[in-house]
Amino acid sequence: MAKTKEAEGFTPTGVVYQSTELPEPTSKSHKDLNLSKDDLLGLYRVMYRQRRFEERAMQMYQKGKFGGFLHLYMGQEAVSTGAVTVLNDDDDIITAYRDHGFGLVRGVSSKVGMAELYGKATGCSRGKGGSMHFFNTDEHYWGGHAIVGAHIPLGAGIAFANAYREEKRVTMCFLGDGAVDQGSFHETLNLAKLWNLPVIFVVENNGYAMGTATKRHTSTEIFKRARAYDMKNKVVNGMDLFSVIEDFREVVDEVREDPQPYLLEVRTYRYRGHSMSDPANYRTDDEMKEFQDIDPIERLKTYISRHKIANKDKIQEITDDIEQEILDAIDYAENSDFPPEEDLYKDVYVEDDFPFLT
Amino acid sequence: MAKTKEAEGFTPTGVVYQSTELPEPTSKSHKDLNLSKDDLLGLYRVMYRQRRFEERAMQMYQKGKFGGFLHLYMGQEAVSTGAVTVLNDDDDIITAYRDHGFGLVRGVSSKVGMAELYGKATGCSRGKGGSMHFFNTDEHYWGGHAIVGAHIPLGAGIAFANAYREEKRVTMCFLGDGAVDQGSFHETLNLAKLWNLPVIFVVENNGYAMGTATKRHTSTEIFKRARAYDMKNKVVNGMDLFSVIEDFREVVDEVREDPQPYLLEVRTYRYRGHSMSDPANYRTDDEMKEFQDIDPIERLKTYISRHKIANKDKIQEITDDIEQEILDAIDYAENSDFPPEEDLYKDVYVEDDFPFLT
Amino acid sequence: MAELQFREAIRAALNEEMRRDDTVFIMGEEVSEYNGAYKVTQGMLDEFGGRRVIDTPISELGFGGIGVGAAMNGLRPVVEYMTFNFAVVGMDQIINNAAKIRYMSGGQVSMPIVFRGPNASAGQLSATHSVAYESLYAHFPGLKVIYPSQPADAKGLLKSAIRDDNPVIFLESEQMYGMKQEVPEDEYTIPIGKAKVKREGSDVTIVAHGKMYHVATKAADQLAKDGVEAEIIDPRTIKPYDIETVIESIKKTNRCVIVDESHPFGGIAAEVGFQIQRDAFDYLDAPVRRVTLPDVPAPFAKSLFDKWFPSPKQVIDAANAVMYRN
Amino acid sequence: MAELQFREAIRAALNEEMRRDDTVFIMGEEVSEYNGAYKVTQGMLDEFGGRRVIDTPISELGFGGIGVGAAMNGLRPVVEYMTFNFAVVGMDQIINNAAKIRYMSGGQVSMPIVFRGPNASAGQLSATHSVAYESLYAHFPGLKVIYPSQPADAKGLLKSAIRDDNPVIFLESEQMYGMKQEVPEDEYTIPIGKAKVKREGSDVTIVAHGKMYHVATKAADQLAKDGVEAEIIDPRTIKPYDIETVIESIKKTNRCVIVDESHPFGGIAAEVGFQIQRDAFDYLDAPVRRVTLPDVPAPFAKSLFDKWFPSPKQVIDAANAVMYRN
Ligand SMILES: Cc1ncc(C[n+]2csc(CCOP(=O)(O)OP(=O)(O)O)c2C)c(N)n1
Ligand SMILES: Cc1ncc(C[n+]2csc(CCOP(=O)(O)OP(=O)(O)O)c2C)c(N)n1
Ligand SMILES: [Mg+2]
Ligand SMILES: [Mg+2]
Repeated sequence: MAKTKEAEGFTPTGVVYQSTELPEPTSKSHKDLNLSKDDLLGLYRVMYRQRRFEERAMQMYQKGKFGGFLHLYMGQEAVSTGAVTVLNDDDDIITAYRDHGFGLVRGVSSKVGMAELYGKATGCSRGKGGSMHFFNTDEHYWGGHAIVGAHIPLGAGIAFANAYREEKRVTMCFLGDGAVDQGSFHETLNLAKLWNLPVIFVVENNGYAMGTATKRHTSTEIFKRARAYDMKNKVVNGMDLFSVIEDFREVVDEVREDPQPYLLEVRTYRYRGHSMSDPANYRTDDEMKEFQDIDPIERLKTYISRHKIANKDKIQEITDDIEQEILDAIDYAENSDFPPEEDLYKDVYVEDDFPFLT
Repeated sequence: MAKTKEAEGFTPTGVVYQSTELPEPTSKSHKDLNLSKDDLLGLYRVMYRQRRFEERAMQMYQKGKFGGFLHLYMGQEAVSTGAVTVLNDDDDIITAYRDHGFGLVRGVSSKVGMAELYGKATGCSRGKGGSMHFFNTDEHYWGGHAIVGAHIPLGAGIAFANAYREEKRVTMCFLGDGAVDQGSFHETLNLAKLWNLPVIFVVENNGYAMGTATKRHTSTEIFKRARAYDMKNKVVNGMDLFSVIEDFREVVDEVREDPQPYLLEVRTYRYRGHSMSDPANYRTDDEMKEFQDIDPIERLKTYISRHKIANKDKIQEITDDIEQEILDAIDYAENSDFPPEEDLYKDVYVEDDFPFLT
Repeated sequence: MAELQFREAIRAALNEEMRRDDTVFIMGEEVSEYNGAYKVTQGMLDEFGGRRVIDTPISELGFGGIGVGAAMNGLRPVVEYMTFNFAVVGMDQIINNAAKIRYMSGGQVSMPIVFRGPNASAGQLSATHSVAYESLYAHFPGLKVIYPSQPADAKGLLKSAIRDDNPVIFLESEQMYGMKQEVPEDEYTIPIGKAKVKREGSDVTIVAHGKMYHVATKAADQLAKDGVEAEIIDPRTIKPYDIETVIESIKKTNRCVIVDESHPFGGIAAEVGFQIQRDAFDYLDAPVRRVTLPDVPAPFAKSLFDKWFPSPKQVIDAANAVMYRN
Repeated sequence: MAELQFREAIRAALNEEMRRDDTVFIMGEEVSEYNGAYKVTQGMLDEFGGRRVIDTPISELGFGGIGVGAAMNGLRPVVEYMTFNFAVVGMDQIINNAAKIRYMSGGQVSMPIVFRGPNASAGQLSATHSVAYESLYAHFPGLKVIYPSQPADAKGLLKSAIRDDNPVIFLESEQMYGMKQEVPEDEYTIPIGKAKVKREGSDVTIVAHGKMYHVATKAADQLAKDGVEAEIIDPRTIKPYDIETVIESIKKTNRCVIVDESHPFGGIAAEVGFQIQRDAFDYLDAPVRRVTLPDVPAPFAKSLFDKWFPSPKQVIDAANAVMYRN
C-alpha cells in the first residue's frame, strides 16, 4: 500500500516518488520521420500483436496452462517497436527477461512464442527457456536473460565481434532500471567506451525494479551514469513511438558512422505487476492512469484516425487479424508436444555422445 | 619497453600516456594548517619510517628472507600520513594490498610489521596474512585486502555500522586506480550515496594498475566517476603532504558534519614496480625522475630546513633513530618464531573445537 | 506449540533475535517496504523501522560486502538474497571476505553474519534460477552452511546462526515456505552441526536434507508398504556435517542412499558418500548410492523439468539397488 | 621434439591456433603490452597486433562477459584470468552464461570459448590467492574442465579446447610455468576427456592431476624404493572425467589414493572416490583414501604453508594405509 510517511532509516521508505518524468514527445509527423501510411499500419499491427499476445498469455497463465515466471511488457511496446523500425535486420538485439515484445518484433511468431511459454518443443527456444528466454539468433535476437545485469557484457561482446570483423552492425542492449546498479553495468560501460564498441545501452526505466521505485534504488538520474565514462547519452520518451523512432534513429545512425557506445534512458511504464505474483501495491492508481492515458498503442491509433491514414474498419481489421492470430497461437501451443524426454540431455554440450555423469 | 607507435586494435597499445597530472600544491604554511613544529618533525618521522621500512624490506626480500608478494608503497607516503593527521584515532581506515604504509601509521610498529612480512607469529596478523594483510583493528585499521576492489564495500560497511550506531566516526577507504573498473566500486558508490554513509573513497591514482597506465584502463578521468551518483569529489595532489592534509581535512570535517560519501582522486606515484617481480618497463625514466624530484619526504625535509623548524642535526637524529628502529625490527622479525603448526587450524572459526573435515 | 509456516518460523527467529539484540538488522532486495519477495519479512518494517529493515538495490556484491564490513565493525547483519542464484554475482564477498578475513587477520576480526535466502530450484524457472549451492559454499573453509527441511528446525537453527560469531549460509526454499509444522512456543535454539534421525528403520539409511528430505519421506512411505524399513537422517547442517550420526545408522542398516538436490559432480552426496566408504567401509554391504539432479541445467518445459527433478521413485530404486532387491 | 617450458607450450598452442583461425583472439589483464603477467603471451602482441591480443582493465565480470558475447556472435575468444582466484568476481558469466545459454536457447547458440589462467596456490600468497577451483567449475553442467600437469599435454589439450564448440575451463599453474618437457614439433591435439596412465604399477593406484601429479610422482619414487609399485593416473581432463581408466587400474591394484589440491568438501577426490566405491565396490580391498588440502584457508607463514600443502609424505602414508602396511 502506498504510504506517504516521512523517510526514515537508510533507504528512504514510505515515500512514493513520481518515478519517471517524461521528456516532451516529438512534434514530428510520420512523414518527417520517413514513415509511409503502410508503415504506420504495420507498426500498429506489430505493437498490438505484442499487447494482445501478452493479454492472452496472462489469461492462459491464470488458467494454469503453463508455469514459471511471466513478466509482461505491456506499456513498453513503443520501445521494442521503435528499435526494430530503425535498426537493420542484421543489427543485433539483446535484452533481459521481460522479453516477449523483443521476440515478437524480431521474428518469433505468435505461435512459436506462445509455444515457448507453454514449454513446448515447437517453442522459439525448443521449450528449454520459457518466458524469460526467448531467442531467435537467426534474426540477430540474442535473448532473453534472467540474471539482472548479466546480459550487459554479452551485448558489448556481440558488438565486439562485429567490430572485430569490421562489420557495420549496431547492437542494442536493453536493460531495466534496476540493472544499472549492478557491477556488470559499470564494468561493461567502461570497457565499451575504452574500446569504442558500437553498442547502445538502452535502459528501459519503467519506474520500478520490482517494488522499488527508481529513485529508491539508484542515487541519481540514470542518464548521468554516462558521465562517469564521458559517454554520449540521451533521455527518450518511451511512451511515444514517434519519439522513440526519432531518437533511436539519430543515435543508431551516429553509432554506425562513428563506432562508440551510447547510453539511452528511455522513460516508460509497465502496466502490470513485476511478474504475475506481484499486486503492485507500491504505486498509486493515479500514476497508473497517468500513463495509461498516454498509452503508445492508443496514441498511434488516434494518430492514424486523426490523420486519416486509415479508417476505423481498417484498424478493426488489423485488430481482428491479430486477435485470430493469437487465438491460433494458443491452439498451436496447446496442441504442440512437450519436448521428448531425451531432450533433457540435448544441447547441454554440442556433441551428442557426451558422457554425462550420474 | 616504452613504445611510441600509434594506437591500434581495441585497447590503445604502445602509447605511454602522461599518467597523472598533478594539481598545484597548496601554498599554505604549516601554521595555516595548524601544524606545530613538533608536528612537522613527527610527520617527517612517520613518513621516513614508511620509506625506510620498505627499503629494508625490499633488501630482505631480495636476500630471500621471506616469500610471497611484496608491493611497495614508496612515493605514496604523503597519502597515508596525511590521512592519519586529519583523522581521529577512532576513525576507520581500510585499504588494498599496498598496505605497509597504512599499517605503520596506524599502530603497527616496525617490528610487528616486519615480523608479518617474515610470516612470524609476532606479526601484526600473527603471520597468517603476510605483506598484503596488515591488520590492526584495535586502532581501527581494517587491513590489507588482496582482491582488487573487494574491500570497497567493506569500507562502506564499516561506515554503515558507525552510522547505524549513530557514532560520528568517518571511514576512509583507499583503493588503487585499477580498482575503479571493478563492479564493486560502482555498486558501493551507489549504495553509499543512497544511504548517505560517512565514507570517503580515496583513489590513489599512482598512474598504473600493474603495467597498465591509468588512461589505458579507465575511460575518463577518475574523479568523474562521482558524477554518476551526484557524489561530491575532488582531485588532490598526493605528492605534497600539506596539500593532502589541507584537502583531506576539509573533506573529513564536512563528512563528519554532514554524513555522505565523497570521492577523492589523489594523484601520486609509485617508485617501484608493481611488485618485486615487475621491472616496470612500461614507463620512462623521465617520468620517474619527474616524480622523484617532488618526493614528498624530501619536500618536507626541505620545508623543515628552509623554515628553520629544525636544524640538520635534528633531522639526522630522526633519520638515525628510524634507521636503528628498522634494523631492530629486522632482528626482531628474524628472531621471532614461526607460528606453531597447530595455528594452522586456529582462527578459521571462532571456536577451538570445530570438527574439521579431513 | 503453534502451527507455523516455514516462512513464519523464519520470521519468528528474525523477530526474536532483533528484539533481543539491537545490533541485528536485515537487508536485501524488497525486504522492507514490499515485505519480502516471498513475504518472509512481512511486518518487520513496521516493527523495526527503516534503520533495521533495509531495502537494497540489485547489487548483491555491494550490499553483501557492506554486510561483511558491518559485521567486522560490530553489527550482526542478516543479508537476504532474493535467491541464492543471485548471490553468484556477490559470491566473492562470501567465499573470500566473510570466510577468510578472520583467518588472514590472525583472529582480530569477528564475522557474525548470516547470508540467507531460497536455494535450489522452485519449479520451472529455467537454468540460471534453479541451482542448489550448498556444496559450493560448504567447500570453502570458514563458512558454516545450514539447509533445514522443516519449520521447527529452521527457527532454532536460524537463531543459532544469528548468534554465531562465524559467517553462516542459511538456505531456504520458495517451495517450502508454505509448509506447516508445530513449532514450540518457548524460546529455543538448535545447535549447528547436529543431524537428526527423523524416521527409524533398520533396512536402509536414507540421508536427505532440505527439500530432498520430503522426497525421501515419500519414498520411505512407499518402501514401508513394500516391507522395507528405511531410516531417514536429516543432517540439517551441511557444514560442519554430522557424519557420526550417519555412520551410526549405517552400522545398523549396512546400506545407504543419499538424496541430494545438487548436480552430481562434487555435490553433497559425493562428499558424504566418500566419507562413508572411507570411515565405514567394513559396515557396508553395498556401495553407497546417490540420487541427485542429472548433470544438466534446469530445463523449462514441464515434461523435462519433472524428469530432471529427483523423485521418490528414484530413491526407491536406489534403496532397492543397495538392498539387492530386484 | 623440442624441450619447452609449460608457458612456452601454452604459448605455442595459442600461436598455432591464432595463425590457423582469425576468429581466435586473446584478452585479459596485462596479456598484451606487458607480454603477460607470467609471460605466457610473450611476443603475441608483436605477431598479432592489438586487435587480437587485448589488454583489459581489472574487470573480470565485464571482459569475461564480453568474451561470452563475442563467442555467441561467431568468434572464438580465449579469456585469460591473471589467476582463477580473480575469476570469482566474474564467475556468473562462466557458470550461468557460458555454461547455460546454449541449453536455454534450445541449441541456437554456440559457445566456443576458453577461459584459462593459473589455478590454485602458488606459494605464500595467502588465503584469497590460493584456491583450486576445478571442482567448482566441474560441478556446473555445460562446462568442460582441463587441468594438465605437463607441457606436452597442455599444448595438445589447449589446442583441442580452442577448437571445441563448448566452453572450456583450462587451468594452469604459476608454479608449473617453468617446468620443461619434450614436446612434439609436429602439429597435434589431444582429445579432451582421456586420462593417461603415466606410471605403471600393480600395488596401488594413485590418481593425481595438475600440480598434484608431481607430488604423486615423488611419492611413487619413494614407494618404489620401499618395494611398492604405484600406478599413477593423470586424468588430465576433470570434466568429463575418464573414470573408466581409473577403474581399469583399480581392477588390477584393488586400492586407490586420490591426490587433490582442493579443500576436501566436495572436491575432485570426493567425487572420484564416490564413483569408485559405487562402480568398483567389489574390486576394492580397502576404502579409497584422499590426500587434499586441509579444510583451512591458505596461511601465509612458511611454517604453516608447508604443513597446509599436500606432501609426498601424505601420499605415501595414504598408500600405506590402503595397503594396510603399518
Ligand atoms: C542478480 C539478480 N538479482 C535479483 C534478481 C531478481 N529480480 C528479477 S527482476 C528484478 C527487478 C529488475 O527490475 P528492472 O531492472 O527495473 O527491470 P523490469 O522488471 O522493470 O523490466 C529482480 C530484483 C535477479 N534476477 N538477478
Ligand atoms: C579481482 C582481481 N583481479 C586481478 C588482480 C591482480 N592484481 C593485483 S594488483 C593489480 C593492479 C591493481 O592496480 P591499482 O588498483 O592501480 O593499485 P596499485 O597496485 O597501483 O596500488 C592486479 C591486476 C587481483 N588481485 N584481483
Ligand atoms: Mg524497471
Ligand atoms: Mg595504481
